[in-house]
Amino acid sequence: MSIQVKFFASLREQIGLADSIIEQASTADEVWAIATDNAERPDNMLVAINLEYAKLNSSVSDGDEVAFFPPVTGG
Amino acid sequence: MSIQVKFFASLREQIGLADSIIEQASTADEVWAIATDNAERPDNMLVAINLEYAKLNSSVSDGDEVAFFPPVTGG
Amino acid sequence: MAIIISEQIFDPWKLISKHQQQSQLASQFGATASFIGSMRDFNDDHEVSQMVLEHYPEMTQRYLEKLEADAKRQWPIIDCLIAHRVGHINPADAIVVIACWSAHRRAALDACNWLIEELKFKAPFWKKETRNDSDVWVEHNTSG
Amino acid sequence: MAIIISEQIFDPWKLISKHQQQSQLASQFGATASFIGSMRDFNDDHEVSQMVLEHYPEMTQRYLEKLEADAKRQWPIIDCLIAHRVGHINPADAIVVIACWSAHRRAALDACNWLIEELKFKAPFWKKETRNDSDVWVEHNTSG
Repeated sequence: MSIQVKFFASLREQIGLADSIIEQASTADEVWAIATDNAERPDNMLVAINLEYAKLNSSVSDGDEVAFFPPVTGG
Repeated sequence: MSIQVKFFASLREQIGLADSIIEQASTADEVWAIATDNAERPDNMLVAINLEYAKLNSSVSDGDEVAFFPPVTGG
Repeated sequence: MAIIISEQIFDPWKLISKHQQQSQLASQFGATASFIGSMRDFNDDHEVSQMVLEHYPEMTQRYLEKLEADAKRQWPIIDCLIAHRVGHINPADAIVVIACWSAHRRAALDACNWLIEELKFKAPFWKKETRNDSDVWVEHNTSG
Repeated sequence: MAIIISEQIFDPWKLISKHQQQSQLASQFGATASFIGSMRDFNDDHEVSQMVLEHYPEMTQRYLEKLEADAKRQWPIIDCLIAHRVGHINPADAIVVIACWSAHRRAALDACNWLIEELKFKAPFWKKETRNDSDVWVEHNTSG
């Protein structure tokens, strides 16, 4: 099993990591815990699985791309 | 006393008159009756006195410009 | 704040762009909302080959100035442009241009929306369409 | 229907105008509503000298395409353009452009309004402002 993990913007800077690959996880929350070595989860953090918004308890599968990022501020 | 009267668009064509000057009237309704020789008043007709929307029973004074026109269709 | 009433065809985007350059307010506004009404070649299931736009010149100018002033009282808009064609108009020509500039988006969007509704239902313009070979006064605007 | 994500500065009015010419839909649409968001040189009482816009490229493209498709399902729009800058941005630069074309005004105005709200609160872009000498992530968008 291989899951691609991405962090963006202020979260990327806080974690000190843009990309990571982890080998085992069943939910986005577990992906976070493993990839960040159990860093605290920001309250307003957003999660996307395979480019679609998801929840922390959404399940993940082999080959998924899981992204964590702060509230968006475009436009 | 002198009142300038104007008709626009379909109303101008129905009345067959663009401009007129009448000598005596106390309300816009009277201006209409005199200027059009008592033509029937269209239900949805609009009235302006001195470039501001007014009512048929609004009073008119010497030197006023009174305009009659159908519903507007700009934009 | 500007009002343009034009018998000549204009490019709506160039008109807005030019107004914005001349106003020299760039970097003060964060939002620009615009609406452009243009002539279609059909209306209410009729083909329309051309159109004449009549207006009440003195009242038009005054009414559009009043609309801009009213919009500025209701929303914190920094600048505003209203342009309207009169006279002979061909399909695809721009008929009306409204643009509003503000610091944040809500004011520009809401003012622009309000201005086009007010203009369509109150500003003294009248359209006469040429349908096939007959000229027909448009009786009322579409509700939206 | 088009999505443009650009690292280069663009002239928003030329962008809309060019898209409209290429679409060759003139005389079919009677209404064009647009919104342009541009960079101010102050925000929340801070002077801002420049900005970097980060995004999540694959998700951004997909999310903006979804927004256009959703708008087209909700309103009878004929065409739609969304353009967004990324990378280094200077005051007065256009950041986002939304334009919607429809037969009658309500669809274009409502779709444009909906698109900018959705984009601001959901599309994966993040602004980092340079205030004096420090770089600060913008924490949330203004509510309007």
